[in-house]
Amino acid sequence: MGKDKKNKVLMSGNEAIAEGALQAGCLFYAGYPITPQNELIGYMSVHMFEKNGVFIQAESEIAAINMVYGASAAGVRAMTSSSSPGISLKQEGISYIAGAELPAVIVNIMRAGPGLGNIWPAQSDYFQATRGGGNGEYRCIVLAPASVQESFDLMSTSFGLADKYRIPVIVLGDGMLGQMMEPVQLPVASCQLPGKTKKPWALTGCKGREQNIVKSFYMREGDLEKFNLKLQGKYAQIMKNEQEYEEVDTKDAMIILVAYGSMARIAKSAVKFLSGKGIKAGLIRPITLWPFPVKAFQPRNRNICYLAVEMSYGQMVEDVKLAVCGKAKVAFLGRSGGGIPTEEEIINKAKTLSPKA
Amino acid sequence: MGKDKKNKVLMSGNEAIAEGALQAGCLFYAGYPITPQNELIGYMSVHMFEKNGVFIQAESEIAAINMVYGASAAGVRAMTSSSSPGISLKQEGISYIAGAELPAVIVNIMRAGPGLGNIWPAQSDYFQATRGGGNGEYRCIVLAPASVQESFDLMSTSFGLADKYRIPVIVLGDGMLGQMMEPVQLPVASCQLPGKTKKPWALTGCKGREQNIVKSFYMREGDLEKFNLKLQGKYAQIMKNEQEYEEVDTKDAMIILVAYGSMARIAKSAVKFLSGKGIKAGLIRPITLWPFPVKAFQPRNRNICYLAVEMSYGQMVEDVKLAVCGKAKVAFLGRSGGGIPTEEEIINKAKTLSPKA
Amino acid sequence: MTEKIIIAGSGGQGIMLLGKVLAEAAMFEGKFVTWLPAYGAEVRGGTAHCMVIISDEEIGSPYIDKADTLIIMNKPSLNRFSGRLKKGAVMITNSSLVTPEDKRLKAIGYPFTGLAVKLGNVKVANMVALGCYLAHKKTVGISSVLAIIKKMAPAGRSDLVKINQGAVDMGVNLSNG
Amino acid sequence: MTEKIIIAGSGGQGIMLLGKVLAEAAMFEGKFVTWLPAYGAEVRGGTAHCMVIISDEEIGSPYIDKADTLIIMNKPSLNRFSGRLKKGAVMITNSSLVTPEDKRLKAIGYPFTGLAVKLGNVKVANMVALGCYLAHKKTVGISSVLAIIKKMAPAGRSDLVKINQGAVDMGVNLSNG
Amino acid sequence: MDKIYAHPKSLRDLPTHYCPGCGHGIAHRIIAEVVDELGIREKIIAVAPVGCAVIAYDYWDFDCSEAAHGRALAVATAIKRVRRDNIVFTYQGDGDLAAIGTNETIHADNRGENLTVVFINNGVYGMTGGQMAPTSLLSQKTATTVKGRDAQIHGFPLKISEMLALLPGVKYIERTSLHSPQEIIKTKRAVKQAFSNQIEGLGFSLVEILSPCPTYWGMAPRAALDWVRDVVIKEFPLGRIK
Amino acid sequence: MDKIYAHPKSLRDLPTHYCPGCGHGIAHRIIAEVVDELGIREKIIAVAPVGCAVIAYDYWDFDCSEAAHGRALAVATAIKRVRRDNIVFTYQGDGDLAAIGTNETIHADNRGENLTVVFINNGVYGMTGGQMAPTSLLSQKTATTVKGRDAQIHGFPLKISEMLALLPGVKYIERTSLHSPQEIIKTKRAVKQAFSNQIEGLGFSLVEILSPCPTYWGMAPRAALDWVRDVVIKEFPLGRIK
Amino acid sequence: MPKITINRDKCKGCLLCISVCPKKLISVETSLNAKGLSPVKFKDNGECLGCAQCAIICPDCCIEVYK
Amino acid sequence: MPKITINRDKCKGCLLCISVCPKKLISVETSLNAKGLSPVKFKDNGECLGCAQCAIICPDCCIEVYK
Ligand SMILES: Cc1ncc(C[n+]2csc(CCOP(=O)(O)OP(=O)(O)O)c2C)c(N)n1
Ligand SMILES: Cc1ncc(C[n+]2csc(CCOP(=O)(O)OP(=O)(O)O)c2C)c(N)n1
Ligand code: SF4
Ligand code: SF4
Ligand code: SF4
Ligand code: SF4
Ligand code: SF4
Ligand code: SF4
Ligand SMILES: [Mg+2]
Ligand SMILES: [Mg+2]
Repeated sequence: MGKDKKNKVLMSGNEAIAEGALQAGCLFYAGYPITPQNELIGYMSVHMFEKNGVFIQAESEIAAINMVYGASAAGVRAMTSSSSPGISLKQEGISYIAGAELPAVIVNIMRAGPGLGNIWPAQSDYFQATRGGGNGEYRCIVLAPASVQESFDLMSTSFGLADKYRIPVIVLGDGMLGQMMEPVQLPVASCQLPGKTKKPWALTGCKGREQNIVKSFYMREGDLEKFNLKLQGKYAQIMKNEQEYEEVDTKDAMIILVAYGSMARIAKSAVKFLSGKGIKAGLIRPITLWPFPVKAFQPRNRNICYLAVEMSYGQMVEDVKLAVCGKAKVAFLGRSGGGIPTEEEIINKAKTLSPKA
Repeated sequence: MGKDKKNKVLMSGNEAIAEGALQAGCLFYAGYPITPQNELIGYMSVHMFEKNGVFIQAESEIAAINMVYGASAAGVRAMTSSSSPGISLKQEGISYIAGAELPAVIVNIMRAGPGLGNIWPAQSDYFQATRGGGNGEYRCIVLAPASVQESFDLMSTSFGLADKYRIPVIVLGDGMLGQMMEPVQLPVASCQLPGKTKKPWALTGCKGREQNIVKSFYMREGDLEKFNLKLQGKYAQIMKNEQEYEEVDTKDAMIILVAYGSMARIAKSAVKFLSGKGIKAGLIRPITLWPFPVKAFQPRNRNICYLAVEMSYGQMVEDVKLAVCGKAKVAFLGRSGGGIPTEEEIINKAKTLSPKA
Repeated sequence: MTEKIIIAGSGGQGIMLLGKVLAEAAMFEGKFVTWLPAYGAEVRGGTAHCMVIISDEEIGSPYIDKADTLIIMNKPSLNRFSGRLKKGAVMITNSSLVTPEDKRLKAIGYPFTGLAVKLGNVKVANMVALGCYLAHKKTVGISSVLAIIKKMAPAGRSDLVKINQGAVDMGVNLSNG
Repeated sequence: MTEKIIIAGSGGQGIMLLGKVLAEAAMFEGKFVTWLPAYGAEVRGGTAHCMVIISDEEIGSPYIDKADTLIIMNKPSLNRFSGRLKKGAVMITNSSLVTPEDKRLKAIGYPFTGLAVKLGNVKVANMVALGCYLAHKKTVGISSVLAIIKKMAPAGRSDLVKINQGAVDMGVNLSNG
Repeated sequence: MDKIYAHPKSLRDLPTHYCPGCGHGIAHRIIAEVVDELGIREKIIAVAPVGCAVIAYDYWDFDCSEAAHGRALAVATAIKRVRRDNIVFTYQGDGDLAAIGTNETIHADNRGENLTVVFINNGVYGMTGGQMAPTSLLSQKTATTVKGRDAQIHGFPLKISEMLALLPGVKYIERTSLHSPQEIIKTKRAVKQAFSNQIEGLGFSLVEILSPCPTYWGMAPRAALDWVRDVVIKEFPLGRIK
Repeated sequence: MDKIYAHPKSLRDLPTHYCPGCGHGIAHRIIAEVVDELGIREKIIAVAPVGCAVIAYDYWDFDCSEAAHGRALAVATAIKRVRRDNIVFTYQGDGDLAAIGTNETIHADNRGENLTVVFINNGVYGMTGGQMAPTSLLSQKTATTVKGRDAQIHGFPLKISEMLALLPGVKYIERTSLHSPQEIIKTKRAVKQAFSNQIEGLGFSLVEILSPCPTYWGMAPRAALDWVRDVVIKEFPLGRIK
Repeated sequence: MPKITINRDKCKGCLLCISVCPKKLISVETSLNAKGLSPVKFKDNGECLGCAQCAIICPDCCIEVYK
Repeated sequence: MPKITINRDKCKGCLLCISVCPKKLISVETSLNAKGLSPVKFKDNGECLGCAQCAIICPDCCIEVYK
């Protein structure tokens, strides 16, 4: 951040996501209001027209995600946003987008559940985002910004990845991130603008070429399995190439916190505090939740302990366990339903875990 | 099965589920047609009226799950059924049912995806069923029958568990199980009939008591977290008490197949074949997918190998890995998109894994 | 003993019923049995098939990769399923509509459709074929099949019972006679 | 330096704006800053609050459990937030509408609303409070705040700029004078 | 001295979370009065929406269910079908009933479910901060139509009651308003009719109530009521629709 | 010798998967002919439904998108909004358009999207085995109404076209039938009108086509057409609705 | 003589009652209530008609009417 | 003289063409086509009107008409 005052704007996470999308060349947005992401749809409703893009307040989240399907099929960068209950409703649509291999960006500013729950921040839709809450064998790339600046920056990454792999990308934030304001440096340095990726598959009318079909249905025996294998190949590629994470002081750490999004901010404060107390603590902050950054968990000292910290009762921790695979201790601290593990709680838990030495 | 011819009826899995539900005292069904579970809704449309129950062909899967919410809120045993894309649409509704602590049974006769995919059998909605495809921190009990008889039998189990814990129960079958016919012994021996569980929380009109409210919304700070902790307590209870599985020849086995539902039938054939060839093979067949039967994976010989076999590219295998936690080898064989691992493929894979001895 | 049969033909030929009668008879005899239909959009355009497995032991997959017997009632079915026959296994064909050209296939052909027309109802071709099958593979007893036909018929339709039972008998006698 | 401020009052009092002006000024000075509003149905019924953190270092949670300063503009806000103050920390109160009874609380009270009315616009009570706050905690410079007020005003509304800046000045001078 | 206007029994004596001058409070009271007058408090089951009225169950003192946003009529259909002797109604906003819930609304009506619906048309999404509702007026400024609703882009104000009236399953539809005591009395009469119809088993009845949202109309409460009287009813004429 | 009735260019010369006598085949051909005649094959983008016509894209030789069951009009809305120069239409069954998709249908219409809809009303869910559709006739026997549709339980045949006609965003709605060559010619005229409207930017146009499903009506193809002529059009009268 | 009572602490000061009282008997209080809002008060000068217009329009059910 | 051609292998034998031909020039074939169905055939006896009724109603687009 530093002292560079130029081009900095105080923005909320929701606004930064919207602005980031617009600067990344998003030309279609459809959404339905829901707290805590209303500033996002609000921002889009004003600024999309300035870009000559299309903004639609849809009649429902389901209509919105299927509109995104349509706009993307027609070849433009398209997105929707919502919060947890609304994202649940989009699951079939997301599955179709994955099945039709369409690029699309879906923003989930998570709130606490289950059901209507409340509007407070939470990270309880991790499983849904990373393992597909919809039907069938598909994945979405899942990105988790931890600051307003990163919320802005990751939008161009999202659209870039979506186009590159023809895959739905989920940006997973939470109510705190969506609502809070921070300074943001605009515009993004290297913007993966559209046009880089050609879209010969898009529906544009068949002038001068064969018919294009966008679909997820495979009628003939064997075809769907073949297609599924193709998808799996793509996913393997993404797992290999696209893991992103931030590491803080992990080198000599005996206790490594693992946290993403808003939660990671608090975990980082805790790490600083612990280090100050002479406890060798570090942090792994997954930026891609799928592919999960298993790379970051390459074998370390067997005596170290990972402490997954979540605004949930333990979802990402499963990925940590799967990555560590019994080769180190994995502990967990979490709260949900609007509760957020505090810096103090993290510090206390970490203290009980760090090997006496 | 044996030689007892009495009361045996040749039924499809879909019909057996419907009949099982009716015999378990289900008095409300709402559904929307989708292959391969149409015989289920068809059966209900005919036979529910004979029981003076309510059958509604809903305008959509979403309406259906919310009708189930309503009927259950009013105190009757209620269910819906669908197949994968339709189940995706029900995710918000299931989350609400979990959040309102309502008993309900949801049948998913899985088909291959993603998107429209096709109507062939698959097991690719395991993650969705076991980890909640909907928003928030909730669980459903998930039961996976492997035969038509068991499809029938588990319906009374399902309604019993749903009432006992006030929780949604998912019965997870696949197109093969739903479509195939086998002999079924009627009626079920010990039927967990309704009426056993009192429902003082049900909406019946407030005559002679305080107002009842069925809801998942918690407005005041702290209340939702408290409620979430209560749910977690319930889930811990269920994990402790309700794990169900079948074990075949696991005692001395050096290779243990893990498979559920239709897949387990084929795996069982493979185990028989392998044993015949002198390879010490066994099978763990989870009947409850959540709670996953971790009990069945208590420490064994470190040299054994678990082989998870699925009609998917690897979903249940994560639960196997989490249960085994690095203490034994875990291998995987899977096909999806309509492809089903054959007995031969399983045998070949198992042979490559079984320790040479 | 495990017997895996694929039965295939066109929509109106009573393919599913043929399979169900066989399966019911097996159940009647206390055997393990599975019956698996083709389903869904596959059925459009008029082809139909089902798979029946009868065994003394618990049955694994109801799906048949390689069949012990094929019962083929029309030409498209031959093309689709002839590759599914185990080596040296038997194929029963409805020679009114189809005759395998590939001489390596061990086919037992009779004009089931023609014979059914003679019996006065083209729809019982399936039962003639069933009888023919039973004469070759004694998977279940003829008497069980006859009893099942009676059981499955709608009340008061003894005419249906009679013609169907007659068709089975005719099928049985084709190769016996 | 890290300063955590909770600002609370009723809907029409410009609570959010107070926080934003402060946050913008901090950003203008190159500081790290976060601003977190109360949101959603919480806002119904007329209470409003926001949380501002200003620091020389990266900021963890924007949520404030224990505040270095409270700015309390009405009575319900006092009840809700008085427990959130760090031991010995300062509370700035709008004595036109609220005066803490608990004598242990270290409260600096001035009648911001009353003073704003005197300035000719009840709505600038928030800026008077901001000035008062800045006089006590020099988290950001007064000049930065005045610049931000100018920047944030709609074009052509120099009247607004003037009265708001005047209100800040008045607030600054309350305790200075 | 007689109390001639008393707090209805079915309404708890609590402060509500609604903004000053919000029509929801009036509508809640009307329902409570009707429930008292018909003596059905112990039989009634309400289905509350997701919208500003989400916690209506905290104010009414009778059995209530929450429903997911837009699904109130699916929930109510099931409750009524399994409990024929209870009186079941939904209370829904315009977003709930006429946007996300359009499908459930139309098909419950078309099935002729013996239900009562109180439909609060305030032309805006109150709960989420004043976005456009299907019923927002042309050129109405909302959080998502800052330049005003434009038919070309956002479509027209949706007259769902008129559409529903076409369905043979529907018994009674009336549009009323809260803009004056006189209209409130008419509204109450209509609500009573809608409940009486259910008691008599006559089928689906709906009352659409034009209701002010002073907060997101950006008006003082009185001005909001005048706006209903002078402007809203031009687009949404009052009276019996079926 | 001139070919006076030829296979349209926009329709592939392939056997279809439809049952003998199914109306979908006729409707596909009509659309292909209109597309050819209007010379818009290279501009057109079709949105196919989930229903028996799910693979319509295999038959038409122009750009096509699948849409999830019921969501064709959401998909089409977006395509048209981002590609104003293309001609976009949906082809939907009665389950797709008037059951699960009711909400998308009504709101796309209400927004007055400049789209064309071909709505195949065959009174049944063909794809899934002949269950009741919203448009099934009273006392019609289906897989889920074995004793016939009963208004008390299953509701009434839904006249969604009449409902849609109320919406100001809708330009043109006509109901036609396939029961004779004459009616087929009228249907084609209507479909052409619906496309021409879009080309001229006039707004939402829908043609509801009464179409036979011999398989799930349990009738021979000819009998099914006679049934349309003698029975179905009594409930669903032909002609211009708007 | 008819009169009304106003539940001061529930009153949100929306002023709707004021706008409908034919006798202008209701006015804003200067002191705030527990909610921190300015409630309204009734002037019991014997002119009240007991017409209940005020009660009927009150969104917060603050007013009861006696006759 | 007008006439029609029938794509025998695409024909599904629905018989709709037969039902509309004013001259009764179309009839069922006894032999089956590739699909295993009984297609229809045209009697080219010079009576064909080229009215295309048969082609218009054919759901499988099997018929072309020449004049
Ligand atoms: C599935 C889902 N989508 C969106 C929301 C957010 N939401 C809550 S209420 C509401 C609309 C409120 O408008 P209306 O129904 O008109 O009620 P009002 O608040 O105006 O009374 C919305 C969009 C939600 N809770 N759930
Ligand atoms: C979400 C979802 N629900 C249900 C289905 C199953 N389904 C496929 S088509 C169809 C209805 C078909 O009826 P209709 O739209 O009338 O078309 P038709 O086949 O009659 O032409 C249904 C219910 C599905 N594919 N997806
Ligand atoms: S936002 Fe509008 S509808 Fe909601 S409580 Fe306030 S005034 Fe009422
Ligand atoms: S089932 Fe009906 S609609 Fe579907 S192809 Fe067959 S006849 Fe046509
Ligand atoms: S009852 Fe009538 S006259 Fe009396 S205060 Fe109320 S409105 Fe005024
Ligand atoms: S109408 Fe009610 S809430 Fe409004 S000012 Fe009058 S008494 Fe107070
Ligand atoms: S063109 Fe007319 S006359 Fe000739 S075969 Fe066809 S329907 Fe008959
Ligand atoms: S109408 Fe077409 S498909 Fe039907 S019988 Fe005639 S040629 Fe064959
Ligand atoms: Mg509203
Ligand atoms: Mg249909």
